[in-house]
Amino acid sequence: MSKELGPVIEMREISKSFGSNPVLKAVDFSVEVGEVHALAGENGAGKSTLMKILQGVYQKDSGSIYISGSKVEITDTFSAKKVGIGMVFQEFSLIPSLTVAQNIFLTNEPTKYGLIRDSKAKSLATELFKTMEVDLDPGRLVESLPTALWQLTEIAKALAQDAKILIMDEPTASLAKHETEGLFSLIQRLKKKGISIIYISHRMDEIYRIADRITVLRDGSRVLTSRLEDLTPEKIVEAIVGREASAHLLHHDRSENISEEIVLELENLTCGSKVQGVSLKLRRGEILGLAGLMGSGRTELLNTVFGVLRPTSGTISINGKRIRNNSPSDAISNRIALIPEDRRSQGLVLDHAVTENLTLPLIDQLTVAGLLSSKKVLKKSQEIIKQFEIKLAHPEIKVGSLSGGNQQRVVIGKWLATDPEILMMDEPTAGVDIGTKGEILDLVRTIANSGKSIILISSELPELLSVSDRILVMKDGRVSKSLDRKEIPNEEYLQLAIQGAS
Amino acid sequence: MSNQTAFAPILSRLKRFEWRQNIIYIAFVAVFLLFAVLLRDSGFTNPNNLMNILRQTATITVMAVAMTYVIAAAEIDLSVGSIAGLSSVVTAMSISSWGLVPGIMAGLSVGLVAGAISGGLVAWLKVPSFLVTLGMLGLLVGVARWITASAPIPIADQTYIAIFGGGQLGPVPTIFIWVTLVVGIGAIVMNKTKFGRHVRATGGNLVAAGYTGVKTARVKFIVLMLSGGGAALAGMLYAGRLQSGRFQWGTGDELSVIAAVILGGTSLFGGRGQVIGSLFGAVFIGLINNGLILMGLDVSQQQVVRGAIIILAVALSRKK
Amino acid sequence: MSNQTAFAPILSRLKRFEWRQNIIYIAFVAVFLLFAVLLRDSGFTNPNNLMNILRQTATITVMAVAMTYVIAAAEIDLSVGSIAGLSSVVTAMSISSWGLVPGIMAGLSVGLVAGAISGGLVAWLKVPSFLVTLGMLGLLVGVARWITASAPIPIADQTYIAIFGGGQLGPVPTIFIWVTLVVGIGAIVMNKTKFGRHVRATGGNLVAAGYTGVKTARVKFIVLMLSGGGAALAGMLYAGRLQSGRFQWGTGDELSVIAAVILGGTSLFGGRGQVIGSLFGAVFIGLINNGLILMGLDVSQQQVVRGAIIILAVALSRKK
Amino acid sequence: TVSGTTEQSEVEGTTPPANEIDISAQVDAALEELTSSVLSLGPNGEAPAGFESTELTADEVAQIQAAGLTAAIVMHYAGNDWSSAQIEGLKDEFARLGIEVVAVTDADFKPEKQVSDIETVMALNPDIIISIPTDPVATSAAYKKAAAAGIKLVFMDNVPADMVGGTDYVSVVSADNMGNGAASAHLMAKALNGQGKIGLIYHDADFFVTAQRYQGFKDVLSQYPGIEVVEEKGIGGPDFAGDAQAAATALLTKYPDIDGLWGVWDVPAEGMMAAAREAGRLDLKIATQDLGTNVAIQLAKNELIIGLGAQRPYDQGVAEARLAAAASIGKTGLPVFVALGALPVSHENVLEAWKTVYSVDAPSSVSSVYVK
Ligand SMILES: Nc1ncnc2c1ncn2[C@@H]1O[C@H](COP(=O)(O)OP(=O)(O)OP(=O)(O)O)[C@@H](O)[C@H]1O
Ligand SMILES: Nc1ncnc2c1ncn2[C@@H]1O[C@H](COP(=O)(O)OP(=O)(O)OP(=O)(O)O)[C@@H](O)[C@H]1O
Ligand SMILES: [Mg+2]
Ligand SMILES: [Mg+2]
Repeated sequence: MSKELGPVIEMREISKSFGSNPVLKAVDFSVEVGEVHALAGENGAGKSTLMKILQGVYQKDSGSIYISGSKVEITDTFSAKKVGIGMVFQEFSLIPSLTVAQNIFLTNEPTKYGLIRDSKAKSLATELFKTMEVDLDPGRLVESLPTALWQLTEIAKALAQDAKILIMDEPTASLAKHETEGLFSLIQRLKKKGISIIYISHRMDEIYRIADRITVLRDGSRVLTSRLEDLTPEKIVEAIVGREASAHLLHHDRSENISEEIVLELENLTCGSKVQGVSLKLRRGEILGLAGLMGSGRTELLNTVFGVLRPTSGTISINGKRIRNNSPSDAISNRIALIPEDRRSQGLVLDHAVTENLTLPLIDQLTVAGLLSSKKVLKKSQEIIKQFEIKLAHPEIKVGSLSGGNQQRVVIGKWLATDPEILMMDEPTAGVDIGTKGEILDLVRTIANSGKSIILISSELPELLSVSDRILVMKDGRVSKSLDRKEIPNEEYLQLAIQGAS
Repeated sequence: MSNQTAFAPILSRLKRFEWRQNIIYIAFVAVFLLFAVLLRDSGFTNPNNLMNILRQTATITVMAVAMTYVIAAAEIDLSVGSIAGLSSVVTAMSISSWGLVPGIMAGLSVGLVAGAISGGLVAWLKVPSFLVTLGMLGLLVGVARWITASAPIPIADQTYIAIFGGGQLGPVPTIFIWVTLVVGIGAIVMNKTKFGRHVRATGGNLVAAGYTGVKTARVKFIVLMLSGGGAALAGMLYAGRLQSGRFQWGTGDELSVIAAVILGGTSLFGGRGQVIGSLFGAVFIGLINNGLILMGLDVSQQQVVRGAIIILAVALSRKK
Repeated sequence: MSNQTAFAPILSRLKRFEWRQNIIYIAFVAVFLLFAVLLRDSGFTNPNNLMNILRQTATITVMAVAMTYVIAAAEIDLSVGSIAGLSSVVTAMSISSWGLVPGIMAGLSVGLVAGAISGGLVAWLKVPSFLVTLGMLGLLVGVARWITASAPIPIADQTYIAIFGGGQLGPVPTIFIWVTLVVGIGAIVMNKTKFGRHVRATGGNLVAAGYTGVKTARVKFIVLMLSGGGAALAGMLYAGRLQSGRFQWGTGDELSVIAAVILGGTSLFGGRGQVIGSLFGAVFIGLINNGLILMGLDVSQQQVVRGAIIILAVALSRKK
Repeated sequence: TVSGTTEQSEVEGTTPPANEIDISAQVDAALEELTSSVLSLGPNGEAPAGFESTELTADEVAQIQAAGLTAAIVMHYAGNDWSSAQIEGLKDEFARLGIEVVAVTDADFKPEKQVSDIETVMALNPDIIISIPTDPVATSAAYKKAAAAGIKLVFMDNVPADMVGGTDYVSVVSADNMGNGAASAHLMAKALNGQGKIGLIYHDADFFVTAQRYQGFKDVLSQYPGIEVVEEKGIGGPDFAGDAQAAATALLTKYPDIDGLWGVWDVPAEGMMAAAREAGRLDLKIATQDLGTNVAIQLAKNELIIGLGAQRPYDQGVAEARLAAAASIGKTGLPVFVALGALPVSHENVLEAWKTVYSVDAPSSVSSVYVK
């Protein structure tokens, strides 16, 4: 029985539409035992939807699903669990008011005489994190964690289910190198145990590292399934975007566009224990990269500049003038913008229409006689939607029903439309597909070339290296290194600098 | 082709019409027609009677419009009823001591100040509005009783009574002018101004709104202050109608007001605000009361049927 | 080194002690001490008086424990007061017709059935609990009035009165046994069982809980049914204490019950549930009422001070 | 006490039809009768004693003052003129007698709150509790406990179940509620000349005082066959003014030719007045109970309110204070049921009636609008 031949999962001709919007069109998809199967495609191609059908969150309109050869009806998450499917959700399935351990074992709680043993759950969680090579206190409330740790908790939660099929929907979108490596070695071990893994990612290098086969979706249709060794990266990208992609990850020297004028200067900026005496100068036209390990204080630094956090000491000056940013609205009036780290909690009102989200910081420009003009709102929104190629059924649709990557584009679009002088971006390309990522990076360069200044946080070093003119490495809340782009020979060099070895 | 583009927005709008949020209009029409048929001999559709329904729900409507903002910002205000009572009392006392205009100013100030205190605590000390305004509810009733020794304060000023009570401006009862003004301004500000947008953003996602430059604390402060102001105006309308100020005017209105707002399609969890819906919610409740009384039902029967209608209306609004 | 490990959990616990959520204990102690000093000659600390406070708040406590679950699941139940009233009436009528045990069963069933109806509508039709239970509130009061013609139904059964009213089990008043049972089971289920965990997960993030396989609809159904059951028990305690059933028993309790729960540290937005906190919240309100009467304040002054204390207690719980 | 009726008909300037004279005379005679007798009987059928039976001698007063007594007032509801006047009378008389009032409570019409209030004030060990039970059955056990603790109990209007006057409690002091209902019925009949259609708005609750008035009103009305009651509507509160307004509006809508309305006390009557004004029916004749400020103003203006039967809450409070004090010093032979006669109030006597009810002159808001 256990030596079943053939695919462990087979999805045949799966179709699904939301209202009148067809999202999946007769998609075939199958996974072998012990295989890591990558699922790729543009934002909104239907990857998450296909997987949610497998997990019982959505119901397919037509098609059939076979598990180990026998046909199953997956009507809810329960029946999915019963047939051994577990999932790492892209938009997280965590309860903020519960602890990490409580979340990991939700619906799976270890009990004795009917009572939950939280201490057992905690020690199990600690072990789990050890195998993931993550140092995280499972007694912490999830709501107090930064995005990256949410993601790790989400992964741990899926692992704890003892599933024989594990779906991972962009598990590394918010993770840096170190955590990603931990996850990969774990995946290798799971594979050896005969567990099948479906791996969704926009990062080509990751897919090459771990996947055996790849399936590419475009506009709800399957366009490619193949073993990876039979494909070149260019072929995959072409399948994903439908054309040849440009080489956006190459670094261009753009020093002629950088003036000597200092737009932003921080002197000894301190905020609690997370930011300690940071001084930096940002020149007009410059793109400044911030690198560092998780928890090194990069997010806090930007948040302090933006007025979300109050500095405990130190100064912020813009164009040589000292300013006080008591709140983001002060920062915005100083023409600063911040694309925050967590799009769902910090970037969007998920329940509101895309138009409303896009125009929230722009209201002043969209009034006629003091009143908002729906026409102008719609026009402006359509402009932004077009520029950032946000894929949606209708501009009035709720932003929460967009695909993950498209939500991120809304956040980016909303902030770039404010035409800021200083643009700060915290992991702006998390979850954005490979085609658009390039376009966003090109846009960042264009914006800088037009005399704006940019600070960029990214845990994807190739991305950081490709656009930055200078990179600051942060460690424990301090700037441990300031590197000119030209001084950095390759990615490994930067990685070592981040780890503090060089 | 041109035809298609012309129809497309209407069609897509219809498709996106949210039954759940707009159930109030359907329920309203259904109940109205039902009563019109059942009560055709009892004068239900008599213009006078319809006018009376509007008139009697005016105070709830005014409070509901302001409450729509509070709830859209994901807060709540339980003190509206007692602000109305206190304001009626203060207006009445001030008119008899200092005259019409100071009286109106005093009444309105009471509401704004009470609202500002709650608002300040909620906005800057970040304490739950449910508890703050519940405390305020008791406190203000106590104050109103204290300064009046629980007695009514009569209002003799005929101008006041004309403006806030039963007067007319030409053929139009002044009370309709108040309601029209409040609902009109309320709806425009909610849908067409920056402030309205900021209120909904604050209620929809406090953190994201803050990151987008919305001064969320200030928004919360202002909506609670406005709610106090709206309640004060309602109190003054009570005083005009009943020609006196009394601490009891408005007692218990908080639940009716919140019910009107939620029936109108505003979510208790914030982010949405339907001012026109709140108007219909308030009038809907008045309609039911009026119809059931005209039917000659007992108090207990009225309660049963009213409860059942609300449950039914809400149940029909379910997501299909 | 071993020292450090021994202290670490306590320290980290202290560090994670959330003032905001635990303000009720501090407020409780502060107010208690204040009254104990101010009223040392008025018998406040007299064991009899303290016993009375607990006794008087027993019904609110019972409802608050059940309500903690409802609010933790991000729903609300406004019908508890009227369920209590109806249950008191049904119990009284059934006891006189069919005897003790059927009477108790009938009273409890009323609450469970009413709660199940609200729960069913909220869970499966996904309609807002605020409106459903508000409709229920009116409907049930109406039913209770109707079947009794608004008159009280006396209870003569001494066993019933001993169990639910003023009786003692050895030296312990039975009412304390009820409270201890309800609070004890309530706290254990909330913190130590799957059901409690699932309730908090449902309230903390409905979608996420659903993705994880929590049967959120069933959870909502059960909490509302339990709340109905709790309210029915409270109604039976009222009936025991007042030796009769009447539709008014419990009227208006919903706000006090919700206030007790929120004072106790449960957030109105769900995801958290502090059963012990709710107990203290309920007793805290009783404590204030008792102390202010003993101080000899006028009724209006009592209201003012009570409101001010609640606001103050809440304001002190602000995030630093 | 009701004078000037003939004057009024002359002012109206028409020759009165034959039956009007009959009615006026009949009403005046009936009202005369009412003020001098009490219709209500005590809770156990006791014959009523009058206010004068509560007088204390100078000796007794001195004895009371020397005793250092304390008293608590446990109200069912304290938010209306009636309660305020009653508490006022109690406090004034207790002050005169050197008795300290240690607590005043308001149960907001909730029996369970009242039971708690009784338990709470017992912690203060008062010698006296003056109270009005919200519910005779539900509060009985608590009052019995107080009685068992030796506290002297005097009740207003109503007594708890299974308690015996003279042993369990000292006495109950009541207004003549039946009589007051009767008075308003007579006044209504007079205003309508014995002919017309009226609607009644009653308190839909099992509440002794309001039920008695309603009974008194209906009993008397049956003496006037020309008056037809078209519909009776109950109100449940707590927003009595609003409920009454809605009910009155419905009556005015349904019966456009209605001539008069009766309201169970002054607060509902205020809502009925608002309904009448909104319907443009300033000719409507409203009769009610209790002399509140707003209805007094209307009586003074001779508009809408045509008459009411008033209680004398201040005197009632004084009587209760005296009875309790007397019992505390061991005086025996106290009357177990004291009732104060009905007080019919109409336009003609509203200013004197105010003085009678509240023992102060009518406020200027009432006296200044008086139309001769
Ligand atoms: N609940 C929903 N209601 C309406 N439309 C939806 C819903 N969920 C997804 N969609 C739509 O379905 C399409 C596919 O979305 P899906 O999340 O599957 O994309 P994806 O391939 O996972 O993209 P990404 O890489 O950005 O995560 C999108 O156009 C999205 O707007
Ligand atoms: N490994 C960890 N274990 C526990 N808490 C952590 C850990 N890493 C970070 N944190 C907590 O996360 C919060 C901020 O970290 P965050 O990751 O946002 O900083 P950062 O430097 O911006 O990191 P990133 O580079 O991922 O953006 C702090 O409260 C910190 O205590
Ligand atoms: Mg996706
Ligand atoms: Mg970060």
